[in-house]
Amino acid sequence: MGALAIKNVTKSFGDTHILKGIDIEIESGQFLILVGPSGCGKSTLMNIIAGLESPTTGEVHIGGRVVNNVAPKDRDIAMVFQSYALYPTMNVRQNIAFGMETRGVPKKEQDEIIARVAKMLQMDHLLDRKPSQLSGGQRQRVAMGRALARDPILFLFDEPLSNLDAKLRVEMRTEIKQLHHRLKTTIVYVTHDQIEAMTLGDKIAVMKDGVIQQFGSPQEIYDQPANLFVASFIGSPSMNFIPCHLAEQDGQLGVSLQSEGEARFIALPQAAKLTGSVGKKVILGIRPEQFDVVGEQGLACKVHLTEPTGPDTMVLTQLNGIEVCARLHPREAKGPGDTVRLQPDVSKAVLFDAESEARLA
Amino acid sequence: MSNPTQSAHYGFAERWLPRLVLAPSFLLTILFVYGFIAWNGYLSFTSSRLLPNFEWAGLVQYQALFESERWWVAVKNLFIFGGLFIGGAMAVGIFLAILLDQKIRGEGALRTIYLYPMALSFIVTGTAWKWMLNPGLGLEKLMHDWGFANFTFDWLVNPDTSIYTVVIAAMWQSSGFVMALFLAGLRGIDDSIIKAAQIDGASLPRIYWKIILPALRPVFFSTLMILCHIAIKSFDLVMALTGGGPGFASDVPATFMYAMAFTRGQTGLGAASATMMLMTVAAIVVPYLYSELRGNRNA
Amino acid sequence: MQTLRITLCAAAMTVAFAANAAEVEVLHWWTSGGEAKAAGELKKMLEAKGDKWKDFAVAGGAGENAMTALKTRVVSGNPPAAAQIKGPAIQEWGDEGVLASLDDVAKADGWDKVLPKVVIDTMKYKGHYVAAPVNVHRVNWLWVNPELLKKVNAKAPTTWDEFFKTAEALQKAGIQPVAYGGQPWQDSTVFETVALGVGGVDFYKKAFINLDQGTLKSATMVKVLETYKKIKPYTDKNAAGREWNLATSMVINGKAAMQFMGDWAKGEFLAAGKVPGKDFLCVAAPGTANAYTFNIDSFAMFKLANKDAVKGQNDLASTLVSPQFQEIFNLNKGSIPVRLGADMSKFDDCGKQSAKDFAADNKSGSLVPSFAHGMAMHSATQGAIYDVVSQYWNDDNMTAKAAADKLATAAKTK
Amino acid sequence: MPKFWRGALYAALLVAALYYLLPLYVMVVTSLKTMDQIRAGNLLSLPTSISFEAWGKAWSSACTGVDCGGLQPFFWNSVRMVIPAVLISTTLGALNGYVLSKWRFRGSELTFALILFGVFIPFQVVLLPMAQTLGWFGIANSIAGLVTVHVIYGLASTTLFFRNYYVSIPDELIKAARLDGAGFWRIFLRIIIPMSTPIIMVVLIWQFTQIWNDFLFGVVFSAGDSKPITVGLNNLANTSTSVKEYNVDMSAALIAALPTILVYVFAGKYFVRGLTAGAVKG
Repeated sequence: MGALAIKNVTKSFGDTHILKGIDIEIESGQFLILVGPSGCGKSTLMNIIAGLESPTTGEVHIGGRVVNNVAPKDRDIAMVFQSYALYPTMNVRQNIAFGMETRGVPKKEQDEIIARVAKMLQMDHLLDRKPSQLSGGQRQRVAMGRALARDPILFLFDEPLSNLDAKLRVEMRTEIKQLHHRLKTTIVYVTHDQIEAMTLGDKIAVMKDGVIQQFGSPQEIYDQPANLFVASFIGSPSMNFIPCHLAEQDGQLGVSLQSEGEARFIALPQAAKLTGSVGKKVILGIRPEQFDVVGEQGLACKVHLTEPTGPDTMVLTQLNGIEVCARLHPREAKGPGDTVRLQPDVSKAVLFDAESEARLA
Repeated sequence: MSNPTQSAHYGFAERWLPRLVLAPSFLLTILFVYGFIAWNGYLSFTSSRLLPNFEWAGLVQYQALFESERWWVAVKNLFIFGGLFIGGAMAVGIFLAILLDQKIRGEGALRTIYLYPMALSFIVTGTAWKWMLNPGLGLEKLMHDWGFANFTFDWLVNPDTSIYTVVIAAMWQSSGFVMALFLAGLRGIDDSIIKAAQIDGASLPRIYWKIILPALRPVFFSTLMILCHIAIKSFDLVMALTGGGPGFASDVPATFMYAMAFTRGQTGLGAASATMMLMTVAAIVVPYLYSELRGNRNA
Repeated sequence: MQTLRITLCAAAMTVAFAANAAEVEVLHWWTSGGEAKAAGELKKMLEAKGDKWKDFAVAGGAGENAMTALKTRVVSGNPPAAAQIKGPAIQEWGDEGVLASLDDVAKADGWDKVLPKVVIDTMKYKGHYVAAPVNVHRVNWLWVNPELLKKVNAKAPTTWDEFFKTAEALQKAGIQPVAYGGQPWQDSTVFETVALGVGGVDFYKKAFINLDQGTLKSATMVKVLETYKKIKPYTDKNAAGREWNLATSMVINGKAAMQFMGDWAKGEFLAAGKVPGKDFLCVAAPGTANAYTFNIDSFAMFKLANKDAVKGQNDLASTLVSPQFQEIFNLNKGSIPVRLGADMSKFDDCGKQSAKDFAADNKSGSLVPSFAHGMAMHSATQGAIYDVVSQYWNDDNMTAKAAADKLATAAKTK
Repeated sequence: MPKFWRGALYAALLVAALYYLLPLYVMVVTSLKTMDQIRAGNLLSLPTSISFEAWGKAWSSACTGVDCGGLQPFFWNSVRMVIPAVLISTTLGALNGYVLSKWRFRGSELTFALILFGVFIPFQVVLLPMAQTLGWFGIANSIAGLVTVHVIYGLASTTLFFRNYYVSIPDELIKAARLDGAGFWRIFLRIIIPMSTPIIMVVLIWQFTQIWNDFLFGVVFSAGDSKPITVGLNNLANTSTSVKEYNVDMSAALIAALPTILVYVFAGKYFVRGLTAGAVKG
């Protein structure tokens, strides 16, 4: 049985429906990411898993048992909060010990656990400080330590890195991943940051408006986004969405791309099953890295702007009257005003229905 | 693992304990505030004289109240007093708060000096104020002694002006508190806003007027509420300073009610005036509470 | 009488041996010099009877705070044993059904025989004694500092013309003619004295006892009001809110020449060591030599649950009316004993004069109750009239005619 | 020019300070004079020699009605009344604020509004019904009765103060504590209370001042031996012989005011600090 199963969970306040039927199941030891823009219901879902809020309908299973009526403290979980939620009047040691004290862990055992956790997170020297005397990163560490001391079957992380500066965030991200490898505990991790989602997760649930848009592995979600929203949310810079019409040429289905008055038919093998929809308005999704600079056969595109990031250079241009970004090798990128000839790698391109925004192919 | 006691405990703690904890205060409030308001409301429709009785008498007390010249003097005074006092205390308090916010040496001591009148009962300071404002004993005499023979300051004993002495004393008592509230608010404002405005070339007064004070809107409103409530309930102050006099020239609704219900055997009339006071308070406070609590829900 | 004494003694003994002596809680507002001394005497005599006096003094105003305290005490079902209540207020409290009957004490001590009828009528509610009288105050006195008057070669005025002539002369001589305390009850005290002096006894009765509309609006009333207001220029402007005894002390200290006030003012003179007839004069207010505004202080007794306390209450009532107490108390308070034919030998001239006039006016029917002191009308009406009088006194723009009309309206207050 | 403005600033602040200090100055100076000095000098003149005679008299021998024991007994009555009243109303206020901010339930906002409105009720309205109720409970005219009254009518403001302060404590702390297994009471005692020092100071100071200074409830709900100091002071100030002893009156007034003045002088900074810490909103 899975470590965590959420079955048809809904949550409403009066007429406001925060969650509209969530189903998720993960295996023991997996790292689940709940990702989505703010207001998508991911934090509510997290609170329901933790038992801090109760679902309107549906069931939550943790470690194989239904926990709907189990108090948070009895669910065998630990949580790290965005604001860390360290008790400001207690020092680090007391912060970590508080939960154990409540559960009646003997003093000696408490000390051992604190020592072990402190060592694991390299914060021995911080144990006697108050939270106000710690830096952001240190606080984050203490918050994790508090959760670790619990030794739970399920870790919950509620946007734990969003209050850190960029460099620290990357460091801690790695550290959390290492921790997960070492401990093999199941983790549920809420974030709005798609890089965190991609780098950390075994499974990602992309949420919007109280609905799971897609649930799958990071690669699945990246390569085969279920809809326009998922495609736009995951990946940075975002996927390019080019409106076009489905056309047929030489018995192949494809779309036409225009640039600088020049049009070119691009055949899409994956669209083969869409024969009945010729002439329909669709949206072609191409990720920036799926453009190659080629010779004369490429589509001439005028460069508007370039954004070098070091390893790559983002080139902004226009296709079908839409701003399009291509990730190019710096050597191949030209300066603004110049023309580059681009060839999309259609094998990985996706097609969305312009109306429903669902993926067609 | 999941046992029923635990889930019961969860339900209890989550649902019933908070209500249980709040219950005593809730009941006390229902009984001792709303019960008594209802009691008073009922009394206002009776012919209660010396002591409360419960014989229904209709609207006679309200009729008597609206025909009473003294009541209208009291109402007028409340508006004069309320307007001047609230405006004055607010202006002085804000002004002092701004001055004190300029990194003043000895701020702590000055703050205490401005705030201490709040600590004193008017039963205490009324004696001193009465003395100072009395033309024959206080400031006027002092000025005469110092050779300003034409100086007159007889507001206390002049029926047209005695209410203003109440304003002076009330401002003395409350403006320090206003200062403290606004100073607290000013300290909570991000310095960078001031810096940004200074870079924009705004002068200091302009910065306060255009940027900082508007940012203190919440403080402003809560202070306004506190002052309104002091003004409407002002009783000790008037009793100690003028006793509502000369005559009933400085009567306010609170003293009117007290005089009718307690000194004179007109409990019913007193109850009617109290009901009018309560309705005034409700008219001011209820919309405020409503918006305040709605605001909190959205936040 | 004898048996009662014995019973009382026995009772006192029992009580003395019991855990607590009967505690008699007495609410009063006798807090100024002479008054407090008089109250002290009462305490002493009661303690001599084995009762414990529990002082419930509430100072301020003319007992305004005291009335508030009393009301809440009664409402809470825990009234004091006795409270300083007088005049028609006794009837009002009687209506509320909270007063205790003193008929046993009254019968044993023969109150019916020793008290004048006006007094008895006031003390009884529906035929039962519910209050014990302690004294009779005369309100229509004029207190005079003779030394100051001598400076302008005047003697104590007996008519209003004389009064104003004297006042004018004093003013010119740089002496403040009238000491005045600007509190509502004092405003009305002076006003009723003027009314009696200008309008006479019948006018006074019609206006303030019968509350006759015609009389209240009459030309005489206008004249009364005009005369009253004429006094104002002869007072100082610091008078507003001044306590009566501070005004009295102005006369005592020679800061002002005259004061209209009841005979409790005498207590202040005496307390300051002044001698009547020499250091100060008491004369009937102008035009009122043959009339007498009386103010009878009394204690109404409240129904108590505690038996011991009832015993103490009866002791208190009996003590209040006893000749010894009447004498010693009234010597301090400035008033005269309420008992008929009381021995006045220890009293000063003012007291003797008052007692003589009281007896004479009792016969002639020119004894009138003081409305300013709650002897003539219900508290609500009295309060409404207070309001008009004080407003008129303080508002220099109000005409006497307007004030008279307002008085008539106020008199309708029920 | 800035120097000039700086000077003007300090001048304005000092003038304001004088305005606030004047009545206190008058009281202190007068209390230290003898009656002769009061007559000879004026309002502001300093005493030629300092005399504490009036203070002694006000404390232990001035007359309030028939009793001449000074303010002493009233002072201790006030102390006996103010301590339980402040502690109980503060405790209840803290609990209410905790529930209303951290354990909201359907109807809790309405309850808060209902309690809050109680701040605005004119106290004269409740005197008579309260008297009757206290009578029913058998605590009329006792210190216990006074404490009850002060607790009931202090609830609204203490609840308001605590609730507004607790609203600013992040909810995540409560969640963390619940995950740590702490329940309603444990969270309150171990997490919330230790964080409440600033607001507790504000409420203690506020309640102490309000209750100590109250006159209306004191005069109405107390009897002979339970009268608080404000009532004693009022009696003393209105008990006068033909000479009004201003020095004794002023000493008495200062004695009555001393505890609250001291509280403000020594704890005033906590008051301002506590207000800054979040009590302002509301």
